[in-house]
Formats: sequence, structure tokens, C-alpha cells
Amino acid sequence: MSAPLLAEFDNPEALVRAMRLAAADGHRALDAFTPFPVPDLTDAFAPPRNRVRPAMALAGFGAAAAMYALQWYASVIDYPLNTGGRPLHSWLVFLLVPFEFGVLIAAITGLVVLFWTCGLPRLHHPLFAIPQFERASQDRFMLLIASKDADATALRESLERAGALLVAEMHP
Amino acid sequence: MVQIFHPGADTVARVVLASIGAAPVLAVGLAYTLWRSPYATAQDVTVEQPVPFSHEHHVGGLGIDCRYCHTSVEKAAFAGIPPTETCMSCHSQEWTNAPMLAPVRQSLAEGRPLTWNRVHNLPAYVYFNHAVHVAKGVGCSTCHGPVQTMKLMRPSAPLTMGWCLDCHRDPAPSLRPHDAVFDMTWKPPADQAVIGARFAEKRHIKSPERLSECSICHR
Amino acid sequence: MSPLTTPSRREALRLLGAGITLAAGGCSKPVETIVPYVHSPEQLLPGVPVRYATAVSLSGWARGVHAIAVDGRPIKIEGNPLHPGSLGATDVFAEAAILDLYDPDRSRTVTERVNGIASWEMFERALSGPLATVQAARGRGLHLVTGRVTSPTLARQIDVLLRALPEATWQGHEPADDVNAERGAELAFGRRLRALPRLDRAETILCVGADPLGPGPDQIRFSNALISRRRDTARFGRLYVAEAALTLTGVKADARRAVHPLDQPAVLTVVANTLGAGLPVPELPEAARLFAQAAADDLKREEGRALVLAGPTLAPECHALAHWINARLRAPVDFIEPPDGIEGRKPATLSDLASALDRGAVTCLAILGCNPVATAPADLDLAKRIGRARFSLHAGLHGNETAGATHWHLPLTHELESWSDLRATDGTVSLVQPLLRPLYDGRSLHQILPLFSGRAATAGYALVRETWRERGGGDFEGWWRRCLHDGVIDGTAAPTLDPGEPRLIALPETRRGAGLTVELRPDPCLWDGRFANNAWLQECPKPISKQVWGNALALSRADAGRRGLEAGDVVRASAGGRAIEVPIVIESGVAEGVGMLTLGYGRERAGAIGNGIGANAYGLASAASPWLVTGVDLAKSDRTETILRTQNYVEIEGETRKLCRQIDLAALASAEPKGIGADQPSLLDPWKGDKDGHAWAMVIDTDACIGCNACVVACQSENNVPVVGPEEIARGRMMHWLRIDIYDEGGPEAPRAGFQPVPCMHCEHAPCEPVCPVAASVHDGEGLNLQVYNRCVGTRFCEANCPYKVRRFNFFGYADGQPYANLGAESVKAQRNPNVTVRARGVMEKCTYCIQRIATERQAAERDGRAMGPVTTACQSACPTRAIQFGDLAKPGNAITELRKDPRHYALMEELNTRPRTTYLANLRSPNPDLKEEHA
Amino acid sequence: MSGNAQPHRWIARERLGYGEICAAVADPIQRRGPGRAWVIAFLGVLPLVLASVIAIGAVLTIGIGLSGVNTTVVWGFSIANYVWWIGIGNAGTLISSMLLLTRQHWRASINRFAEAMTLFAAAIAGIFPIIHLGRPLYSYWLAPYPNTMDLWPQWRSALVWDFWAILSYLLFSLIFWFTGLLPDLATMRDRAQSRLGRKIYGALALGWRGSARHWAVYETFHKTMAALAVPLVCSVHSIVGLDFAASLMPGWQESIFPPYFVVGAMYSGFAMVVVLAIIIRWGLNLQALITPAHFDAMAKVMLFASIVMTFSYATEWFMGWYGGDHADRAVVSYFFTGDYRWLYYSLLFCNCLMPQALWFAQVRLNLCALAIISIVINLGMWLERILIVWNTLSHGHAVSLWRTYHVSFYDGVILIAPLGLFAFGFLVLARIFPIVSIHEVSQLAHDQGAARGRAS
Repeated sequence: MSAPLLAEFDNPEALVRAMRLAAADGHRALDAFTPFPVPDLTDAFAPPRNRVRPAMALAGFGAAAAMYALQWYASVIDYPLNTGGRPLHSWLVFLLVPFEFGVLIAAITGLVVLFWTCGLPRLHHPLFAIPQFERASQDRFMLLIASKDADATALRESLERAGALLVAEMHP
Repeated sequence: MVQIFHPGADTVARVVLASIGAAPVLAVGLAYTLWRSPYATAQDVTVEQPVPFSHEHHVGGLGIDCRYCHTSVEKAAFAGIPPTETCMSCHSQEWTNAPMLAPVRQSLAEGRPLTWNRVHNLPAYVYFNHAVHVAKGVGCSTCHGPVQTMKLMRPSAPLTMGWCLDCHRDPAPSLRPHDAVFDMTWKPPADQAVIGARFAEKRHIKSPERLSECSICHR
Repeated sequence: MSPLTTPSRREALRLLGAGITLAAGGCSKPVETIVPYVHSPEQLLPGVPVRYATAVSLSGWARGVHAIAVDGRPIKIEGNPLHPGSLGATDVFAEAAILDLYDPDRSRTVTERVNGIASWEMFERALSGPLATVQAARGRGLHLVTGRVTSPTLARQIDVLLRALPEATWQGHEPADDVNAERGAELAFGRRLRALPRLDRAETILCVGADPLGPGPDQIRFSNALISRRRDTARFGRLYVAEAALTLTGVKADARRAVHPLDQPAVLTVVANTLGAGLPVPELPEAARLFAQAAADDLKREEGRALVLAGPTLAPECHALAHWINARLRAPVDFIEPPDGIEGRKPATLSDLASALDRGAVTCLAILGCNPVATAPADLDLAKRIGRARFSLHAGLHGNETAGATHWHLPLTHELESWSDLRATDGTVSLVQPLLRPLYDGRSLHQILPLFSGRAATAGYALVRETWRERGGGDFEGWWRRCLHDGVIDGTAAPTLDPGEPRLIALPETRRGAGLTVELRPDPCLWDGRFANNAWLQECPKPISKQVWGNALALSRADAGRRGLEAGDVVRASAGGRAIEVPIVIESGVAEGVGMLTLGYGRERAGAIGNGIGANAYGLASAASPWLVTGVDLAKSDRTETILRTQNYVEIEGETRKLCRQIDLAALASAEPKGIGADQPSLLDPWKGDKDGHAWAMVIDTDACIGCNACVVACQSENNVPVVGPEEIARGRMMHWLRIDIYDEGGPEAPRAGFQPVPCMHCEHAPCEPVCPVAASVHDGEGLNLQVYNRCVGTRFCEANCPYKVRRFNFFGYADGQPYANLGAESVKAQRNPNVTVRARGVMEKCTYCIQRIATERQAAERDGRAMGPVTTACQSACPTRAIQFGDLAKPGNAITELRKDPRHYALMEELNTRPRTTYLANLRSPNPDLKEEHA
Repeated sequence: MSGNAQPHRWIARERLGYGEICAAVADPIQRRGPGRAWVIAFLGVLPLVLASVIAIGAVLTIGIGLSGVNTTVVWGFSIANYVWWIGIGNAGTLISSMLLLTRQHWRASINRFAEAMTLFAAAIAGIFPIIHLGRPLYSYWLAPYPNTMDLWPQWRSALVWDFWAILSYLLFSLIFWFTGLLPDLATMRDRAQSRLGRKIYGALALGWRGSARHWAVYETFHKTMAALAVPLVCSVHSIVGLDFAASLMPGWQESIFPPYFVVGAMYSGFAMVVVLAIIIRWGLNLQALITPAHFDAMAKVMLFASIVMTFSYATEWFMGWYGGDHADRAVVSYFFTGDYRWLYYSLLFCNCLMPQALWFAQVRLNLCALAIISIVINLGMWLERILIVWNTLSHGHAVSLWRTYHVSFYDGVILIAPLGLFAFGFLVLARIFPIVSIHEVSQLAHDQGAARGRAS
């Protein structure tokens, strides 16, 4: 099996076109690298189950519930104090802090899940070794694709036909 | 483009990120652990004194009652530190020439008081009252520990607010019969829970809510 | 273990802690030491307050007090119920005496003007020369100047001295004297008499320039009598006041007119003529005449229960006329021999001294315990004249202005440090006993006087006992101990006399010249200036103007407008060649053409606190007319001063009137008690906490409140309330836990004012509590609104949300390190109440209902296994009229519960549903229906 | 969207390639020196930074007595500044999130510095509640943490809510800003010329590669954050409003306060964004990315907010009168006749009258006029905050303690100097991080068909 190829395009439409062509040929597109999100690519590569939102919801509600429980425990059970004749369990005003805290924890969880799902931080990556890759964050759109054949020449040619400016091999 | 980082950098980055998350939690935990440790509370830390007065000898050995020296413990907030003349009431006959007692004799001769170092340092702003605790049947050893075994005095409790509250929220285990208050060797009987609760009721000890109100100790 | 271990371990911890929790400073505990006694004093429990009966003086007159000492240091003054001048209450001066004791500016050693610090031996040597001269001349050239002498021992000592040296002269100088009243009695009855008006028996009272409820040695006695009588609404009577500027009596008056001091004799004439005197009626403005006539008719109707009082500014003839009127009215006045002075001797005046000095006839001048250089009228110019004495000395608590003019200054001991005896205004003698050894190298007057007989100083204790040896009888020690315990010597009150029929004296012509007439009054806070270095009194708001840290010339709005003056303008007031610079303040109820200025300010050598504060009113006074300066010319300067006041808004109208409920006596029958507000419907359950059997509450009777400030200073003394100083007051900051608001629903011309002491309301639904983020402000089961100082982080949300604005914040470390708080000295710390936390910078504080007193009583009750007895708050115990009542609502039959059902009862801002525990009784008035138009 | 009619409305007329977009944003940081204007500005704000530090140091050591607060008016500049700054801070996230959710793509050019503005403003705002305390060392007592005293915060206090609101908002904004920045950090890494630059940006970019999988997760996360941000922002300023509304003081105890505070925050925040946008556009030559259309849109938002604010004021007066409570009426009349009446009239001029000029397109498109109006609005909003504090506290229930605030020197310093702190932060940030979102502008360019890449 040959090393996966990294094809460089100067616009996302060309990349999508090339990817579809190659996929039709039975090659396996591994990933695409673009300076901004391209909806077609996102659809193509998106993980089937994106866990960010469920995780955030879970953590957020959990944290809110925990915070509410803490307030209740602190002011009803652990150290009940008469503040201005207010009920110990002043549930109306106990709703505010859990909300703020829940949102905060949801955000932190989301960030953690984002990093987790994306495998970040990943400071050292084989792609970084490819000289042209530095333009993937600027003005080039890259497709990483694995050839179905042992010899990747066919794929390379097909990519170049589809408008790839440069095609390089990625070595792990 | 060339690789900027070595492969190992990934691990470093992950550890750094994890530490950023963990640091605040660990710091709070560490601070709390430290703050309640004897390191901060001075619990069980012996205090040097100008005269090495031994409670072990006087209480444990000679069996002198607490109130012989701490005369106002039943009457006032402050238990009282004996005046020099109290020491000299015996030591004018006993150990009259002991070099250890030179500061005491000097104090009496010059009319200059002895300066003791405080052992039980309550948190600031607390108005503790010995008389009430004694009257309600809280024994000396409950807070001061086995004084009769201490060569030099040391606090045997952390004296933190949380420690005070432990008892104020549940006084029954610490309540004794009145005649056992000054008994340094008192051990709670097996049915202390029942007896303590009965004492609490009989002695009109306030509810845990009342006893943990701020104004009980602070003003 | 090495001795270094503990501190270094603590230090390490502190540094570590600093890094971890950012809470460095507050966490380290330094090693504290405990210093026991060498010999334990008998019957002294550590930290437990002990009371001793003694007396403190005001202008020489005794007010019997209980001094409270903890661990041997006096910390608080309270009233002595057995003493007729105290009746268990105090006034501001008695309360503040404790701070005077610890004043770090008190003189500590004998000083000589040129060589500075000296000793008693050196002084005695220096005295021997001039003393030999005067002894050789049978005393000629020896001048003793004292204040009012009421001490039998001192009188005896002076008498002995004067007997030995018959040519010596004794001068009396009391700045706030009542010489016109004395002379008036002499004119009327032909002999010296002292009148004791019985305000408890008189019901219809006319005060012409008199201020019986105002500050002075008789304030407690008079106000207690008047208010106790008025509590019985059947004997409410009616109080008429004709005065030049508003006084405390004027505020409490049922009918009041601002009357020019020179018109006041005419008011008396109208009354006298109504009673058949047939005197020529001088001119009188119509309003004043109507007023005088209405009062006269009322007085005549109430014969036997009516009384007329003449003020200190009125001429002796007016006092004589008042005596004549009172005799006609069969007024309840007791007459006694004047209890002050020395039997058979009449003190010479300062004018005599001045002429003697001018003649060069003064060999040895001894000024004992008074300060004539500062307090004598300006035209005597004593500062310069004293220099003409060959040898002069001054004995006093402070190295004051007089000390600066004499050769020698001798430190006196404070009354709380010395043995003495003092008479009250009715003659009752109290023993003065020391609570501690003299802090400095001072001696009492009793110890100093023997020096002039060439004898060695004797202990005051022996001298006082010697005076009473005979009276004590057989069991002298038992008698002595009983007298010390009670604080009064039984049976020493002067017997009442039948003065005989007073003569009807024609009044001298009074002519109103051009220019302003300025009435001088003793200051309600500094009195005659002797308290100028007392920071509590400097910061005590004057009852009516609420001015602090200074005095000002009060003018009516119309007068000020006519002269183009505004409040704060500094004017140069001059009369007869004397002039002072003084700021103007505009006040309600000042008569046209009159200015009012209080004495005691503008001191040059009062001490660090009092120096240079305010304007020296003595600079305007003349020896001929010390209380009234006529023909004063005001010249506006280009300077202005901020008048420092703690209350800027006084007038209430419309809806704000309910802040200070006032009811006419006639409407009392239909008045309903107002509650503390009803619970509003809520989504939440109300608090159902542990009640624990006590519910503290306070009811303040605003009708009984005479605004005297005794409670304010008592609170300050009891609760370690710091002073903030004039700069902070100027920034709008203050510290008094208890303030007395004055509200006027009348207007500048016809004030209808009421006093309202405002401590913390201890609301059941306290608005301050739910807003505190750290629960520093919380409630306890006894209904106290607590402020936990050590938990407070200082958000000040509680004060922002307090509708009553009773919380006080330590913007700086007022209790320590502030120039006005401790004067940079340790000694002031000794005054602090050890049972009350001294608050740090950055924390909120407020009235606690004297929680330390509640706790002390609760703990004593717990210790002794009994029920709690009554608790008295500091303000309550100070109040001369018992306007403040404190008690337990949960206790059946407690007086406080009954007061809450009084028809006059109301709560401040009950509509806010805060359910305050401090509530009020409305002010009552019984206006004369004939004079109704005045409150239109 | 209207993009069809005006294809390049939100981006410069001349078509920019993606590379040029990157260059426009990144090059001023990486290829060019700071420039004279930057240096002058930097030196100009340094004294203010120093003044802030000294003022904070002074108040911590000497005490809050330095401020003009007094026994009656216990709150003052610190609180007004806090509310003002947190208001500024709110707009950034609002712009970012609200516009993201409503698919207002033009936000791409301004959201990054609006978010940075949020971050700095919230951080500066967070200083004030601490330095206004009597005992700032113990401010951590507002947090629930295990302690030997067995004590907890008092959860019913609006200040505890505030603590959590600020904390959550600050951290949330940081996360939001950082995730938005992450792809741009990768761009910076890839364009960095020095080894150190590559290392630093590389470390901060965490190895972002622009992978389609990453983008998928990233977009989900970013949109979710935006969705959360809107209620968070509203709640934060509502809670600030509750600081006042949850009291029983006349003029504070008003149910309108929370929404009115939120709109006020948006108002002052937008005004601040306009000022910053004008400065940044000029300073970094971003005329291509921040177009007159942006200013037009923001001006319309401000005009809207101005009308809402005017309505809120009117509601306040009406409710004061209609409610019939004496104290409320007294406070409302105190607004107009009391000690601070001239400030109140100024506030009405700044917040209600002046912005009406924005009805006119000429004004909206005249940057100079817009800048002046925006600054005036910010001034007016500060006046509003200080008057909320002063009017009520000076003229509360207790007549005897009515008194005014005495402005102190320290107050002046903490009013002005933090602006320098804010500018300092921005100046430093502008030299380190892309001040305009590269990836979002590129996407916008792509979506608008403005990018040359498509044509080739």
C-alpha cells in the first residue's frame, strides 16, 4: 500500500469535485484540510455521531443540578442561618447561580470534547512535514486521499486532472 | 513546512492543558488541607514557657484540682492564670532553691509578673466563656485533652471554628455529670448518647440551630 | 524544641499561604502572651465589669455616677440612681468624662514656663519665696482663683487658708455661671438664695430665655421631672417658650415664639401686669405680645401649678420679677441656701483680679482648676495681665491657655483618679473616689492647697475623710463604706427655706441699639470649652443644628438674606472694639436681629483635638455683659467655611411627615396604635426558625426625647465607636451607631420639630441580610440583626439597602491609626470596652442592641442556671427621661409589649414591610388654641 | 440574504484572494513593524496603565476611603465603572453570537475584536467589585470552598450571583474567543517567519490542521457556544441589574431593570465597537474588511437601542408616578430637580437625543460623526450608571441622611486610567493575534463570491 496522497487545490469547489471523482474510482478520501469550513467536506467527513452537544448538555445540566444541590445543602442542611427572615430554601433565587455555572461547565466540557474528538493538542503530525501543507491554513484546499491500489500513480493523475496544483505523499 | 515540534511535544501539551484544569482544584485542596493541619492550627504543638511548668507533675502526679490555679473558671469567661503568689504558696516551702523556679521567686521579690506564652489561641473575634461551658457540664479534658499527661502544655484541639461548631451542633457526646467536669480521666460511658441527650435537656442547652448562631460566640 | 521554632514555622506558613490563597496578612497568629498578677486583687474576676459609685462635676456641680471598671481600668460612666443630679441617667459630659481621663494631651508633669519639665519639689522650692512674702503680709498679694467650689473639703481648706492669711483674696471664676439668677434672688428676697423650680409639680410653664431642658448641671433633673409629669396626660400641661434661638426646651415647647433677648423682659412685664403688677409696658412686637398675653392668661388660670423661668441672659431685675410672678402664681419652687461657695465668704470677681494685677498688687497668683485666660471675657485681657503677677501658677488637667500665661503649671488628677467630695445643685454631697492610680504625676486640688500654708502635700483620702469624720459618727468606717457604696451622703441635701415675700422690682430700661444682638450660650457639647479636647464631644452633633467640629453664628434666614450672607460665609463680628471671625449658619427659629453663638470653641491650647476648632465666642464677650453682646457689626469676609453637619435635611412635609409622627394632645384620644406592617403574600414560606424564648425589642418615646445626646455618647463609649474627625465628616462619613434626627414639620419661622433617636431597627425582615454575600449580616433566634465583623468583606450593599441608613462603614481604620481616634497614643486604648470588638478598616458596623450586655446576662444566667434578668442598653441607661425602653417581647407582661399597644405607637417606614423591632411613640403637643395661627 | 443584490457589500470592492485576506490581517503583525501610530499610542497609554496599577495598589493599602463614597452614598465610581465595563463587555459576545445565530455574516470582520473587547472589558470590570470592597483580601469568601470555619457564601445575595456571572462570563468569553482564534493561530503559525514565532503560535494552535473532521466538530461547538452565549450575556447583565433591582430602595426596586440593563449594555457595547472599529480600520488598514456597510448596520442597531433606552427611561418615570409610592415619586422628581439634575439632563442628551441623528444615512456613513456619537453614547451610559447609584442612595427613604457624593481624586483615576489599561490590552493584542477573524472573513469572501479563487 502506498502512502496517502495530499492534493492541493486553490478553491474548495475543485477539491470537492476531485474528491467525488476519486471516490467514484473507489479511492478512499481520508480527510480534507481547508482554511475555513466547507459544507460539502464537512458533510463528507463529519463523524457520524458528533458528541459535542450531548456532552455539553449533560455537563451543563449536571453542573447546574450540582450547584443547586450545593446551595441547598449549604443553606438548608449544613449551616442554616436566618437571613432577613427568608426561607432557608429560597428556590427562586437559587436558580440563578446554577444557570451561570451550568453554562460555564457546558462551555468547558465542549472545549474538552472538541479537543478530545479532534485529537488535539497534536503538535507533531506527519502532515506538518509536507512543505506545502502550510498553505492549508491560508489559501489552499488540501485533500488527503488513500489510493485503492498499491501504486498511487493513477490516483495522482486523476487528481491532477481534476485541478490539483500539487500532489505529495504523506509519510507517517 | 517542517515539523516545529518533536513527537514528544504532544504529551507535554496534554499534560500542560490538564494541569491548567487541575491546578485550581488542587490548590484549593492543598490550602484546605494545610489550613486544618496542625501546621496551621498549632494543635499538639508544645509551647515554650519561661518556667517549665508541668501539668503532668501537678495534675497527674500531685492531683491538684484545676480550680486551685484557674480560679475563675466557674465564674468568668476567663479561666484565670494564677498569680505568682499562688505558685509561691507551695514553693515557699517546696523546692525553695530549685533554679528552675528562679523566675517565680524573682517575680514575687520584684513584684514583676511572670509572662507566660499563650497556649490556647482561639481565633480572633471569639468571645469564649469558660463558666458557661463548665456550668453546662463540658469537662476540661473535652477541649484541653489529657492535661495530666502533658509535661509542657500544648493545645490538643485545632480550635478552629469548624471544631467549635462540631460540638455546638451536637453537644450531647461532650456533656458529663457535674462532678466529672474536672475529672481529667473521664471516659464517656457506653450509653453516653442517651445520657448526654438527657443532660442537654435538663440543663436547658439550646438547640443546635441556636448554638451555631453567630451571636453565640461573636459580637 | 528551640524557641525559634514556632515563629519561624508560622512565618513559613504565612508565606506559603500567601502564595496559595492570596490571603496572607490576616492569617498569621503572632505568639500572644498572658501576664497574670503577682498578687491577685481580692474579689476581682478577670474581665468582669465592676461598678463603683463616684461623681463627676460640671461647672463644679456633681452628677453622681457609677464608673464601670474592667480589670482595674474604668471604661464607662453610668448614672447613679440614688443621686439627685443623675437619677440613674447621665448627660454627654458625664459620659465623655471617661475619654478625658485617658486624654493623651493631659499634662503629665509639673512644668515651668522657661525651663520646661520640672518636678513638684522644684515647684515647692520656687513657691517658698513668694509664699514667705505673702505670709509676712498676712496674705496680702496672694490671689487664689478657683472655679465654683462645691466640695466641702475644698471649701474647708480654702477657709482654713484664708483664716490663716486674712488679707489673701479668693476669686471665683465660672464661665457658665448663673450670676444673674443669683443677683435676681438677692434683689427679690434680700438674701442669697438658690431657687429649685419643681418641674414635676408645675404644669403650665413659661420659659423666657430659659432652657431648663438644655445642657447644664440640672439638665437630667429638670428633664426627668418635666417628662415624668407629662407621661400622665392629665398633667401634660403646657410649655411656653419665648427665646432668641431654638433650644431643647424650645423644641419641646407646646407654644414657642422667637423673641429678641431685649424684648424678653417685656414678656415678663406682660405676665406680671396680668397678675396685677401694674408696671409700665414696654414696646413689644404684636406676635410676641399676643403670645405673652396668651401665656399669662394660661398661667393665671393654672395658679398653683404654673411657673415662670427666666433665662441667664436676662438682667437680675428680670429674675427678681420672675420671682415676684412665681410668688403670685404660688409656683412650685423650692428655695435653699446656695450650696456652693464658702460659708461667710463671697469670692471676688475676675474684674477685681484684673485691677489688682494692674496695680501690681499680686505677689502670688494661683489659678486652680480653671482656665480664665481662655474663658474670661475678652475685655479683661487676662493673658497679658497675668504677666504682671510676681509669681503665678496654674493647676489643671491640661497645659492650657492659662498655663501658657503663668510661670508654673501643675498637673491635676482627673476626678476618676482622685479623692474628693462634691455637691449637687440641691446640696447633696457625693464622695468622689478614684478608680485607678493617677496615670501621670498629678495631684488633686486638695493636695495642692496645703502647699500655700507651707505644709507638705497630704493625701486627698485623708483630707476628705477628715472633713466627714464628725458626721460619720461612731461607726465611721461603716458609714464611710456605705457612703462610698451609695455614692451619696444621706441627708446632705440643703433644707428648703421660706424665702419670704419677694419685692416687686421695676425693670431697667432696655434700649435696642443698632446692629445685631448676639446671644452667647454654653455649648451643648463643649460646655464652656473645658471639653474642647474631647473628641467624642467635638464629634457629637449639636442637638439642633447637628453641627460638629465647630461652632457658627446662627442667624435667621431673613436676617442673613438682608445682610447678603449665606451659610458658610465667614464674617468678622465686632462689638466695642472686640472682634472675632466666625462662619454663618442659617437656623430655624432665630429671632429677627439676633445671632446665637456658643462658647467653648477657638481654643488655642486645648490639645491636639481641640486646638483651632471653631470661633472663640469669649472674644466677643465683655465682663459687663458676658451673655449678651449688643451692637454687633457683621462684615463679610471673602472666606467661606464648610459647616460640618451630620444632618442636612430637617424639614419634612406631606408624605415625609410620617417619618416623625406628631400628635396634638387633643387628638390622642382618637389615635390608633400603628403596627409594624403586615406580611405580604409571598411565593415562599416565611422564616420559621428557632425562636428560643427571647425577642428583643426597643420602643423609643419621641415625646420624652429631649435630644440631649446622652445616649449617643453613651453608645460611643460602650461600643468602642471611633471618632472620624472633621475631614471625614466633610466627606459625609460618620460613625455614630445611634443618631438623633431632628425633623421639623413647621418651617423656619415657626418650627414644629421633634427628635427621633435612630439606632438599628433590628428588622425581622432585615433588608440588609439577604444582600450580604458572605452572611456577615444575619439574624439570630432572639431577633437580633447581627453584624459579624470578622466575616464582613465590606461590600456595603447592606447599608445601600438599609432604608434607615443606620449602618456605619470603616472607610479607613478609624479605630486605630487615625489622628482623631487615638491621637496616636496608647492610653486611649485603655478606654475600650473589652467585651466589644474593635472594628478594623473595611468592615461595616452598627447598633447591636448592646449585644455584649445581652450576652453577659445570658451567660450569667446560663452559668447560674436561672432565667435571664432584664438587660439595659447603654443608650437606655443614659437617657435622662427614660425615653428609650428595651425589653423582651417574648416575656409576658413586659413593659415593651404594652408600649407597642400605645395609641402613639408607630414604626418607621412600616410600609416597607421590614417589621422593625425598634419602634416609636409619637411626639405629643398641647398647643394653645388661642395661638393656633402660628402653625398655619 | 441581500448579498445577491450587492455581492461585495461586506467586503471591499476589489476582489481579494484568500492569501491576500490572510496577508491583510497577518502581515501587519508578522511582516511589518508596529508603526509610528502604534508606538505613540503605546507610549501614550503606558502612564494610564501605571496610574491604574498605582490606584489599585493605593486602594488596597490605604483603604476604600480613598473613594468619594460616604455613609449614605456607600457606592460610587467603582460600581458605576463596573456596570459600564461589563456593559461594554457584553456587546462583544452579543455581536459574535447573536449575529452568528441570525446568520448575519457581516459580523465576520468585527466579531474577533468585539470578542477581545469583551474579554478585556469583562476582566477590567471584574477588578472593580474587588477593589471597591472594604477588605478585598477576603473577596474569595464569595466562592464556595472547603474551609475550617464551616461557612458558605450567602446564596441569596445578588453579589454572589454577580460573582458567578462574572466568573462564568469571563471564562466563557475566553473559551469562545480562543476557539474562534484557534484556526487563525494555525494560519499565524504557518505564516510565521521566525522560529520562535512558529513555536509560540504552533503551541497555541495546538496542532490545528483545518481538517474537515475538525471543522465539523468545531462548527458544532462554536454554534452551540453562540447559542449559549446569548442567554448567558442576557443573564449576566440582568444579574447586574438585579444588584439594584433586588433591593428595596426607591429608584432601584424596579422590575424593568434587568432588561433595561441588557439593552443598555448592548447600546454602550455597540458604541464601543464602533469606536474601536474606526480606530482599528484606520490603524491596521482594514478598509477592505470593515466597510461602510458595517458601520451603517451598527449605527442602526445603536439607533434602535437608543429608542429602547428612551422608552425605558420613560417607563421609569411613568412607573414612579403611577406606582404612587411616595419615595419612588420623590426619587423621580429628584432626577430632574435634585443635586445631580445637570448630569441627568446630560445623560438624556447623550443617550436619547444625540443618537437620533442616526436616522440620517449621511450621519451613519460619516465615520467622524459616528465616532463622536458613539463616544457621547458611552459617556451618557456611564452617566446613567453613576446616576442610578447616586440618585437613589442620595435620596433614599431616610430624609435625615440625604447627602451627595464627593468625587475624589482616586475616583477620577479609576474612571480614566482603566481606559488606558483597555487600550494597552488592545494594542498588545493587535501585535500578537489577528484582530480580524481570517477564517471567517475568508469564508465570507468565498460565500459572497468575492474571492478571486472562484473565478480562476
